[in-house]
Amino acid sequence: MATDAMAPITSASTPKIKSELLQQRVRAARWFLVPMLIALAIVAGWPLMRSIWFSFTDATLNDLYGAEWVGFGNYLRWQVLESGTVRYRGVLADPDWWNAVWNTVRFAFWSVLWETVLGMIVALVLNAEFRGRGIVRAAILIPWAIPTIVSARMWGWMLNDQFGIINDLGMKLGLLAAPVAWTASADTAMTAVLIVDIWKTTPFMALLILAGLQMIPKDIYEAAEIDGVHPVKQFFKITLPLVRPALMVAIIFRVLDALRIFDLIYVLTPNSRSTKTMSVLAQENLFQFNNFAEGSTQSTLLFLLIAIFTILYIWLGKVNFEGGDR
Amino acid sequence: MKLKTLLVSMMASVTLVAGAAQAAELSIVSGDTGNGLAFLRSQLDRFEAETGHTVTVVPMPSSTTDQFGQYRLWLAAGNTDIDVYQTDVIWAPQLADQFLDLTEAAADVVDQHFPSIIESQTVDGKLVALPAFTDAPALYYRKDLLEKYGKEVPTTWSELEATAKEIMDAERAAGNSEMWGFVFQGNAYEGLTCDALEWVVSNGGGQIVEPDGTISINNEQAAAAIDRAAGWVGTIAPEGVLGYMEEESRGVWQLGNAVFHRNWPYAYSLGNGDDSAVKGLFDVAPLPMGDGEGARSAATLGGWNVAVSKYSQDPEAAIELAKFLASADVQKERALSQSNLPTIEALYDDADIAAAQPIIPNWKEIFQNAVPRPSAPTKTDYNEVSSLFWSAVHDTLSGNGSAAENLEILEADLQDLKGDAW
Amino acid sequence: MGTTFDLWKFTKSAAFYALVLFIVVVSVFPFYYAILTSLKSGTDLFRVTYWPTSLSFDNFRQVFTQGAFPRNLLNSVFVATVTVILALFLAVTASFALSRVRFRGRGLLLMTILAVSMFPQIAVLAGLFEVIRFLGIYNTPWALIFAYTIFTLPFTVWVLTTFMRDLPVEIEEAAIVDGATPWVIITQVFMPLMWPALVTTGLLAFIAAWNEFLFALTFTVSNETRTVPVAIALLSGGSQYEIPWGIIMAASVVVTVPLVALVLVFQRKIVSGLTAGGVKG
Amino acid sequence: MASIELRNIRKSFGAVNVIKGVDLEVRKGEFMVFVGPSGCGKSTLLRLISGLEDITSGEMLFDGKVVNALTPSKRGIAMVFQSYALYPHMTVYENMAFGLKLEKGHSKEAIRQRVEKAADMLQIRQYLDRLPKQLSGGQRQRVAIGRAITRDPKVFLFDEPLSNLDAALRVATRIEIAKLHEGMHDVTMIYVTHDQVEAMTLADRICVLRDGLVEQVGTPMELYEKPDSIFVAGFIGSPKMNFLTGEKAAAFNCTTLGIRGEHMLVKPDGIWEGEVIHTENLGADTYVYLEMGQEEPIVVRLEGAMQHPSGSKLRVSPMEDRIHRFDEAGKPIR
Repeated sequence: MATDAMAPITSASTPKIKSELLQQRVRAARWFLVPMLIALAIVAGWPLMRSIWFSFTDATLNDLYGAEWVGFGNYLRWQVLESGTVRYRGVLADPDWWNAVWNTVRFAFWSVLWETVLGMIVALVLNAEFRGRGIVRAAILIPWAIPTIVSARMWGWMLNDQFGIINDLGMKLGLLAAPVAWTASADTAMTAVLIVDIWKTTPFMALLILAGLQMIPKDIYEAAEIDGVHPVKQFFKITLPLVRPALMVAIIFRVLDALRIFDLIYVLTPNSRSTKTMSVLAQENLFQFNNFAEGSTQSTLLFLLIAIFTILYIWLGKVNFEGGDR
Repeated sequence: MKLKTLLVSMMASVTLVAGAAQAAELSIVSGDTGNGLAFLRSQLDRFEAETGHTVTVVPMPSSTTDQFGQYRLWLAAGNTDIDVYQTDVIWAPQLADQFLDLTEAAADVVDQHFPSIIESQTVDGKLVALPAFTDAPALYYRKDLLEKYGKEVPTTWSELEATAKEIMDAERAAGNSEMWGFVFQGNAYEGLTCDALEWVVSNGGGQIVEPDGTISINNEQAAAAIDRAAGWVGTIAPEGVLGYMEEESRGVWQLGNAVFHRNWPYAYSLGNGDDSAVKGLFDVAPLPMGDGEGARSAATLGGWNVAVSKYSQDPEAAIELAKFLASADVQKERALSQSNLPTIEALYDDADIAAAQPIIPNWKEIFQNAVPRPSAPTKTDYNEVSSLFWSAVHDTLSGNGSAAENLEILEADLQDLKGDAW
Repeated sequence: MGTTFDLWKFTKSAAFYALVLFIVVVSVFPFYYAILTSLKSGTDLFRVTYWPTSLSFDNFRQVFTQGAFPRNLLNSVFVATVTVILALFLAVTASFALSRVRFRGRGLLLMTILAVSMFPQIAVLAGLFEVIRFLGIYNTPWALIFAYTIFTLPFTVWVLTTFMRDLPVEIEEAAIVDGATPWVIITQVFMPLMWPALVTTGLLAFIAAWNEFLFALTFTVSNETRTVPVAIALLSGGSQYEIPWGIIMAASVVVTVPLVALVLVFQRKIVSGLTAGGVKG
Repeated sequence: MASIELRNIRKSFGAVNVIKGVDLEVRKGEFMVFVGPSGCGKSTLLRLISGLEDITSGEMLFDGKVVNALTPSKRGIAMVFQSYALYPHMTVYENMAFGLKLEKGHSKEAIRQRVEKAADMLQIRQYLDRLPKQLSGGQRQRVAIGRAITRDPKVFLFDEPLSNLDAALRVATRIEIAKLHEGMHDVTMIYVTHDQVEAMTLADRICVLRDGLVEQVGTPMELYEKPDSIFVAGFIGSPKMNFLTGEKAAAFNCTTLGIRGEHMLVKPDGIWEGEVIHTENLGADTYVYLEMGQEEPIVVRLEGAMQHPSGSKLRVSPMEDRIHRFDEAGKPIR
């Protein structure tokens, strides 16, 4: 697919002359892209196709190779009972699935929103000149640096109602009247998961935004300073527009990650219905229950949902694909 | 001493004759933990010396969910790198297709084990795993507190409720504000299936799915049992119990903040550790029973087994290893050093064990009340059945609907899952 | 210090440092608490304290004696380093092609690469397992390095493409006039200009690879090939249900320290901001 | 040392034709300036010569050889960019040496000598160890020129090199470039600008471009004195040539009459009368703007400082031998 697409745009209008420079560049581009594409095709393409294929079969993990084609049955199938009522089955008719969709979307929205805002604040702070900046920069990366399985357990421990330090702290500071069983109660489980995810992932955002901030030429600010532009206005008129490309990419990847959230919830609140996301549900069906095909269906639907979201995002956010002059 | 060496060398030479030509390299995967792994290694060393095979241990995370997912994937892909698997009691029926039938190979030793355990590992007449040790929970109680308030060890749930409430209130009044009456495992996970199965069975409410495959859970006695448990949350048990697994409940217990505690035998030796606040202050008893028809004390059957992969490249040696790990010899060693409960009935009367681990003979009584989870009749669907069950129970405990309502839905869901047959 | 005390300025910088302090405390506190926990043992674990009560390095000793932790640490370093080098190498060249050479279907290609990031990792597990066994790299570090490209590559390609697109065209043209081939442009002109982006993405990819658990657990079956997150999950207490908090926290401290060191080493590069001068008047 | 020949060169970006068929010859050692309003295609033409941009059709010859497909470096060109385009991470020395390092076969010593020689020419030797960001704008532009010189090119291309500098630096650097050309008169130079003053002062010959086509090529004086079209006449020279139409033009048998401000005389019996609307006093000259019923005011350039209050009437006459007559098509009537 890639090699066909590689023909330079200009070649259509002039088949006869192709400059050495253009040829060199296109040839280089091809060589630069091929290894990456091969790597991705093997590491992602094949497994992806397998999963999608399984979603149209009755595969079980005990019998992967004897799976038979069932069409869209895993997605939606129906059965007309003798009384005439129609019974819908399949993932799309499963309330658990829609509950998971809702949890996932809710989680992704709030976590990315907070991470973006807090990440921006942290990045702006780190972009300022002050003493001990290096240490602070290392310090804020710590949450991101701790393996998820560990930080999830660590927070599970800290959020425990009896021996958790968060409850202890909350009570001592008078913020909580009684200890809260954060991860156990259906009302607070999502909050707990959000707190941990925001804590863990804000550094990722902050660092990407910081890299964007670093590429803004300083003299622009100097000029604004001389013109007496208020710092708040500077932020909205200069910083935000200039950091936007980096920010958009950071947000895309965060949202994609958030929509696929798995490990944190799997460790922190594995079975709580109020935090069960699509990935957790899919994992359960794929490996814990005997519903491999259903799990594949859920994975494929999750993929579709994310794809639709991404297309919308790119379309509405006007993310620039064709930038650059060459 | 001399005799033993002689015996070992004789055995070794015998097996050498048979196996010298093909000293196999085996690997066993185990989710066992610290001491358990060390013990396993020591036994494997013995096995290596006796047979000339070499065995590598592949340790796995102690989370049984992680283990199960991995094993399924490996087995599904026909992984030849693992010969022997350590399996939870509930896995055998779900993984039956991928394990070798050990009926013939183990014909000589099967009779030594508790029949109920052998049964739990038999699927469609195929013995898929040999039991290595068993497990059954008990009621931990504070001797000192019961004495202080002149109470007996409760034998029914109602007694437990009353005693717990009374002591808790009194202790709190005395300034011990963190005291609770009863802690158990109320998180939505496999552990809750175990706890709730005990409540239901002890109340004469059946075993969720009966051995013949009938779905029995939607009955009044079962609903009453679960409703009763729901009444504990926030009264004699902390709200947080809804998020507790074994360790959290043990934490509360071991800080001296609970009168009663439901847990597995492992909490016994830890509770008697030097840094424990309840060291020497507690004892164990069979779990209480409910009331009504068929009420009895019930303890969910736990325990671990060894199974041989269908994809093993040296199945004979692998079977040999499995048999070794399930043998009376190893089980005795295990009981002595790990205080794991043997699956061989005779070992409960063993003098050495009684001397070294006095708790084990006690547990025989508890074990006799053991109830298997419905993994055998539900076969490959067990995990989903269990998940549906614990969700229904957890909902009830959290106050989302009454037990009767939730069990009715559960019955319908199970019926869907079952279809024509499990 | 000026002769007059500027109250407004003082308040402003005081507020700024308060914010810095707050950010640091929130970031570090759980980690601090982990260290605190790692120094405790037994029933002490269940008691809330804010300051270290006892100093016992027993847990740290256990980390290094249980299993093959030092070996796992080395594996992690190897896997994460090679993953990052490979991802950056493939991504830098690919993003040059994607940001600087105009060809048909470029947008589609970028979308395709992004699509790889849209599939839940849990769902590719089974297929990936087949591929890895087919390639014969099962239970080697290469299996992990290979599998990790699934999340490091799309991410690095996208971020670097964005940054490379922002580099001035005239610098590239100057290099072309100087006779530089695309390879020379990438290595000698663009890469030095992209240090902040390279170090940042490299670091993020490194941490992602360093912390990955599920693939590592599935694609390795021996202590000698496993990485640190799996090793931590394998750290265990005396019995089945017992969770060895002290040891786990000690191990977490041990695995986090190299990352903090890495950040300290590279932090100059993260904020070098070289492009600011010289490109334009 | 190269002559450059362009034969019917066309360039289009997609559907947009930017260069619509240019024929041009640049002689060896010549200083050629491309001027024209923005969007006329002058920069594109330069980039086509450099090889940075692909030619859509036509032929480009260097010393008689077709170079259409050759890369910039193989054409033996060097280029100075508007934004200098220095490599920010390299010192001045490294910037200047980069091209030579990439060409195989130069010893380190040889590279050093060539860089230093170029640095001496431009008086930037003391900056060789600095980074571009430590230099002023003018110094940076000299480094950019130095980088081009070091490569010892056959053709030297300048793309509006002075437009980022302030007025004083612009004049100084302009003189420097002129001196440079004198010092290397076997090197062909092509220089793009929109500023006709730069064009007039630097060029051996000027090529005026308009809308993708060559309007006229000639020496500055040829263009000044014999413009081939109203467009060229209006573009070259400062102040801009005055154009008169209607009766005033008809009196000279043409559609449009062009007359430069410096070619008008103020005299009481001048044939045209106008009202002074504005006066610009430049010290040496004075520009007087007259309203004469034409589209734009007529500018008269007078020597010395003169005072003509706004609102006063002034009579002027064109110098008869300096008038430019154009027909309906805008072509000169000679």
